Amino acid sequence: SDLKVGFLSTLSGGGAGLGVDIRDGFLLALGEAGADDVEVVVEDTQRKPEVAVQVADEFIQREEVDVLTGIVFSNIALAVVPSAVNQGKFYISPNAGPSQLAGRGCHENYFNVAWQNDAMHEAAGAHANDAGYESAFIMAPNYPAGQDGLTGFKRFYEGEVVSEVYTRLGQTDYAAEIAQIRASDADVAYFFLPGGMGISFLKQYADAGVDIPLIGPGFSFDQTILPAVGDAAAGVRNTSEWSPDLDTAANAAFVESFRAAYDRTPSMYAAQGYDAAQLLLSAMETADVSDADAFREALRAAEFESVRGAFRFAANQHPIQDIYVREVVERDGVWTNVVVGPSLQDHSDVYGADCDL
Amino acid sequence: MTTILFIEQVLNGLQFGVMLFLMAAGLTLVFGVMGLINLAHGALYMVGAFAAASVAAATGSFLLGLIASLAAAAMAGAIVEIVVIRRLYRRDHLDQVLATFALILIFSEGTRWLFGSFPLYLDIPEALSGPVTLPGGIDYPLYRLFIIAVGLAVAGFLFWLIARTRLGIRIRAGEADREMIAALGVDISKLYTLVFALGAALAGMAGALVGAIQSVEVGMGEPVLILAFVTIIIGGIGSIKGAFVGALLVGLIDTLGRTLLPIAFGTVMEASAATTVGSALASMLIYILMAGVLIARPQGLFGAAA
Amino acid sequence: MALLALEGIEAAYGASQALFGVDLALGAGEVVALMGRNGMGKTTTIRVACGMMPARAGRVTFEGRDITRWPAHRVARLGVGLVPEGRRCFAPLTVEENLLAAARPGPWDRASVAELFPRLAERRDQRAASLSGGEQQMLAIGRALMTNPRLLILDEATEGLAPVVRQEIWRAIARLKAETGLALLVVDKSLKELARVADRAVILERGRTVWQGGMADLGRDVTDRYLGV
Amino acid sequence: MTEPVLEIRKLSKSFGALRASRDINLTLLPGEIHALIGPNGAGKSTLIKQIAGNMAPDAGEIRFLGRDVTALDTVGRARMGLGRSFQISSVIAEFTVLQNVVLALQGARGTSYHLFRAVLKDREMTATARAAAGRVGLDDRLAVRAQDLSHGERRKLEIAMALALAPRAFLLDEPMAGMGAEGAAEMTRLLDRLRHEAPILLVEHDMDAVFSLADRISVLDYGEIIASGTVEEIRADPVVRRAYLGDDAEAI
Amino acid sequence: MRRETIINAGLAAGLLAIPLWAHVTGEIFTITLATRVAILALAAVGLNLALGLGGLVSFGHAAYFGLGGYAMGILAFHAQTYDPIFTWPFVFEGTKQMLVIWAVALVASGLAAALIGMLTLHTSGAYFIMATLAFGQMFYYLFVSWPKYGGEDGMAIYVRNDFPGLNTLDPIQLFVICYALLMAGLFVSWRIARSPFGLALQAARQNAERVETVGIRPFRIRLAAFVISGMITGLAGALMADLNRFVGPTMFSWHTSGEIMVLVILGGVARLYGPVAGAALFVLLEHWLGGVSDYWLAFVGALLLLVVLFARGGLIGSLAGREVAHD
Ligand SMILES: Nc1ncnc2c1ncn2[C@@H]1O[C@H](COP(=O)(O)OP(=O)(O)OP(=O)(O)O)[C@@H](O)[C@H]1O
Ligand SMILES: Nc1ncnc2c1ncn2[C@@H]1O[C@H](COP(=O)(O)OP(=O)(O)OP(=O)(O)O)[C@@H](O)[C@H]1O
Ligand SMILES: [Mg+2]
Ligand SMILES: [Mg+2]
Repeated sequence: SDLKVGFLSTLSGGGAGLGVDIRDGFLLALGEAGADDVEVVVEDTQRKPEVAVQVADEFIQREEVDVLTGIVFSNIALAVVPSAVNQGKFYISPNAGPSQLAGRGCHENYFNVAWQNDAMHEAAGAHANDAGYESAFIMAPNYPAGQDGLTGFKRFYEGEVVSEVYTRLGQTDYAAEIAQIRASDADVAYFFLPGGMGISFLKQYADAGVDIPLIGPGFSFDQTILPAVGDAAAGVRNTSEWSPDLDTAANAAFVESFRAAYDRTPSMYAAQGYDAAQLLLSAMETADVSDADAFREALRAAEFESVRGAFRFAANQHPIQDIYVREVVERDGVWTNVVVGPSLQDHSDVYGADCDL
Repeated sequence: MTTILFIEQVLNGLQFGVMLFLMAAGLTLVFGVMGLINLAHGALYMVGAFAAASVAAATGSFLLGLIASLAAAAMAGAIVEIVVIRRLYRRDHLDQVLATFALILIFSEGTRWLFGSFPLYLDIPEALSGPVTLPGGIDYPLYRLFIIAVGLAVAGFLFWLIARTRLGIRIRAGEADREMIAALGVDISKLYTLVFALGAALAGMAGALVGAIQSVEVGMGEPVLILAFVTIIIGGIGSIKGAFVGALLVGLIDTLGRTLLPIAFGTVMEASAATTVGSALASMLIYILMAGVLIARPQGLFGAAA
Repeated sequence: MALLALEGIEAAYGASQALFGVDLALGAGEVVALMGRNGMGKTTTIRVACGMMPARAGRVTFEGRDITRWPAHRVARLGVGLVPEGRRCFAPLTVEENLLAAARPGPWDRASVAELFPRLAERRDQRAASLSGGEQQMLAIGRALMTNPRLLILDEATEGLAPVVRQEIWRAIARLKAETGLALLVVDKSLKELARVADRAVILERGRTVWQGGMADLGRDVTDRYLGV
Repeated sequence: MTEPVLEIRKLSKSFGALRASRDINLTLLPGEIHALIGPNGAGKSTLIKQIAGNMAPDAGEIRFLGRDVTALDTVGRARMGLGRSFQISSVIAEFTVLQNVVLALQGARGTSYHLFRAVLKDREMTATARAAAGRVGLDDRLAVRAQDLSHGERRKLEIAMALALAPRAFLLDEPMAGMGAEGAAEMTRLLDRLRHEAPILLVEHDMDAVFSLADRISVLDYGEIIASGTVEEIRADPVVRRAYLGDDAEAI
Repeated sequence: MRRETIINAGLAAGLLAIPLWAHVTGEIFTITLATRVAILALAAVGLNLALGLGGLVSFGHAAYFGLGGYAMGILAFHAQTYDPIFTWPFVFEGTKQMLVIWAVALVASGLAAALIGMLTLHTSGAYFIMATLAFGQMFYYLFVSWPKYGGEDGMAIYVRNDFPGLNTLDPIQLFVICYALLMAGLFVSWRIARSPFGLALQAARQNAERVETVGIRPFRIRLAAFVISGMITGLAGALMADLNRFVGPTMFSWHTSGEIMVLVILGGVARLYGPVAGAALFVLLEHWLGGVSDYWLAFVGALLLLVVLFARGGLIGSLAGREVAHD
């Protein structure tokens, strides 16, 4: 085969759903392209950075892969990526874009096809302005991505932040925070609570009968989560670079074939995995990986039709793309998102300024 | 912070405490009565939640889901007891810890294999959803009041069972000396299976009840487990009363710490830093409480001295 | 037919064998003294009889029924009450709870035990762990009586009791034997008192029955040889 | 008059309403065996526990070797040379007889924080331990684990461990319990010799042993010393006979 | 020679020979795996001291493992950024010297063990297990929410630390360092097991009251053992951080504690080489099963269950016989 890919992701335990979706999207694209010149080795990182480092070592030292991809979480990416790209391997990020790797720590072999972490938060801030919310209550877990998230929101939000609350990572009960939201009398509550935390919060928020509207980044309203939240999320606005109903030809085909292959609606993660594979395939058409410089140029060109429409790389090899506002609706008995409109167009991150590529 | 908000937060703290107790009740029972440290309690909690979610989804009835959670968890508990735990009573805590640690892995991955990697949907029944207005003008979710009621009932039931019934006495006697209670004509194996299944059923029920306002997903039981341990350490070993008071204390301190500490820090430092530092400290508050209890009363607030 | 009979019992703790052939028979209403020096297998014999330990060879019967492989709780339910060596009271339970844990219907209840040991009644709500040694011994006896046994096995049941109490217990045993036809298997170091109540004696030496016969036949030569008195 | 090795002054201890020790005064003189008898629950073990340091008295003073040790803990008193046996056998179950005795020895010598010396290779230490085990007749059971010993043998091991401490006074709580006739006789001979090494405060319900050994007897009832005197005086005391001895007054 | 001695020698030799052979044939990843085995084994050697000899079932050894790791991470981070860790009462600079890092790791984990030990060693049984677990979790939350050192993200240390005279970037040389430390750890625990201290520790496990009456303070003995145990595990944490060139708060998570414990059990509790056998088995399993199925952790669980239920002496026990030697 011409190209060997090491796919490492969280495939067991908590958070496995995201990794599984990325993998399924990725393999779907390869399958559709009939790419038998690409060999993929898949391994589980159990959501543990130490294990991921180990797996990466194995991919590089034993499997001698050319490209690594698959990681879901920022902290794992931070553990794996720097040393992998320093050893001359390519890394394509199908999810997670920590600021460190977009700014000073950017690298010529690191490509992000998803987003820089702040993108959705920034878009949410912009959306809050557009919607005319003059005061906001903002909340996130107390960890770096949470802190970055709120910073991102505040970067674009022009109204008043009445209260900024940090919850515990993995917290399950939000009664105290909900009481604070109710008492804050803000125009809007912005929250970033990925995974199960978001599910718990949304259910409890709906049950508490608070009438302050919510907005959030797409993570908390993803297809992996919505079925479990149900009508508690109905009508909530959220921001994402992709949506299943996004009106592009490539997307319609992708959603259909994903449904056919896996019998479920794809998530944002699946779409990103799909795009990561497409990026690789597009580069292979013009260059061989044995010529690293040429291959890098081919990647940079990003000559593929992204499921999210227009897509290109900024100088720091992170996306320049549109971020949309979506709304949660029930469609054909499935809770999902529909695009309401764009929030930010041709958006790229602020960290690129520190990157000297 | 207004007085009314403060009162509401105290209420939230108590509510969280009762919920903690509900989640820990089965653990406390099995631990206090059988001296068995069951790390897989969280897994049984998860089993209950998944059973409830899938049955509720299939039948549309929360009640049927709740019953299913009891049944599924009790059955899982009984099987686990007969196949695994039974062989471990004579062994030290170490073996129990490991075997139940192994069970966590098996249950988690087994559930993921059966139900997939995505969270399931489980919602509050119609009749219990939405807020009610309490005296003083506090809007409070009815379902949470319901959970408080169930928690209190469970606490009362357990206390009665263990302290007042012949069954409870015999189980405790068996804990002290299994061989001797058998020599007095009590079939302790059967009793233990029963207790373990009961503990599991309580875990399952808690999983279903709490699952309706939380995320029903693989691994949902783990945070519960650690909190329950802290609760038991504070309250005292083998004491239902201790576990109950411990749970209330943990709930109260955690909730109030979470809301008050950032405010307190805000008076001395810049707002954004205050929230991060305050929240970080708040997340350790219950451990600090635990350390304090260990220093002052190593056997816990209500534990009998060794 | 014997109430309890052991035939050719062998038993071992792991790799080390403790019993090599114990025979013992005890009729209804009979009092048998099980004797032997320290470590000769008395306690082990009792454990096998009660189903607390498996026999490696041999047979245990109760009223003719083979109970060799029965678990302890089933043997107990046949009416075998045990006062074990070393008391083994349920330490965290109160005196009252200790008694209740064992209770089965019959003439012995909390009131009659309290009558036998007034001391226990005084300490009713105290945890067994903090009882004095003698009080624990009384509790162990009371607890066995609460199961209303037909056969009561006493393994060093008077150890650590004050002389007056010991004498009281022996008198009670004599009375029980006479009035209720309770059968007893007794291990005790006081030959003098055993001689007063026991009908027959069985002597163990290195895990074997080496002598059995009527108490009256237990001569100086036998006791010198096997008991070192 | 010789200095007492152990002296107890006005010792009191209550458990709630129960007064387990009331104003107890007691001495132990060099070379003597002082027996402490009394009904079950009279407070004998409670007194021993207070002397050994397992339990703090409510009031009163304990002097050992001329020093006030009331504030000292068990370990401190053991180091000063107070050897104790338990009413219910308490040994290290998984250790062999030899290891048990060696443990006692190293406790007495304070060598327990030596991290890098092979303990059972220390000739002198094992020899001393063997000798102690030999004195209670456990020489041929040295390699047997304590949990595999019979009840009586375990009692002997208790004594051997107390012996190894080379104590300045012994506190023995029912050493004869469970010993069997032969064992009790043996133990009696042993204690008779031991008294020359260090005086013994002996709690025992075996009246044969007490009467043959004791130089002095104190009788405890309801936490109070109700009588104290020689064997003959005590045997003749009608109160003691009624409350405690019964027929055993006639023993021996 | 006893059978166990032969097995031990085989394990020690095998763990050395395989990576050397891999070095010759250029199988670098095998060396990495062996290094991982050596480090995990060292962590387990630490726990085995408390657990096997002292019966102190610590479910919080991740705390020391993590502290060791962060000692490395923080020192190296400050060396990379050239800003001192603190300047008062004296200037303390970061460093990339392994020897210094190890010393700091030993001191930090030793202090933490002393503190946690003082709080928890008054308790026993299940209480102790839960208390240590909870304290371990406390460190986890502390480091997750402490932004300076990366919070949940942890810290990547791009360049491996230095050891005088060796090139630590060469896998085989790093392996040799870890192997040597493992052997040192084993030597220490071997001597301790046979020492008066070891005897007192084992006695305190079984009957603390008895130990007191012979004039030994069980609490102090346990505390000393707990501290030594924590230090060894802490050292392993520093090595692990260097192998991974990364530290993160998951090193503190209770799963890590559980895993270290699993290593000890798989190999055989209180067996000198139990941790080595356990670590080797665990790494192999993780490596093989990880590729077999998404649900491979269930198989690990099942295996662990079987060992606990039926092979009580662990791997060494099954090979060498049940009895732990009492020589
Ligand atoms: N738990 C045990 N494990 C191993 N061996 C044991 C155990 N208990 C007793 N033994 C051994 O079995 C033999 C018989 O012991 P047993 O306790 O039956 O004697 P005994 O006649 O009751 O003695 P004693 O009068 O001292 O109570 C002894 O040699 C003893 O060492
Ligand atoms: N911790 C405690 N709490 C309450 N009561 C206690 C406690 N310890 C002992 N007692 C009571 O104190 C009394 C004295 O007990 P102690 O053990 O000293 O008696 P003793 O004289 O040794 O009796 P025996 O000869 O039966 O061993 C007993 O009635 C006992 O129940
Ligand atoms: Mg016996
Ligand atoms: Mg006593």
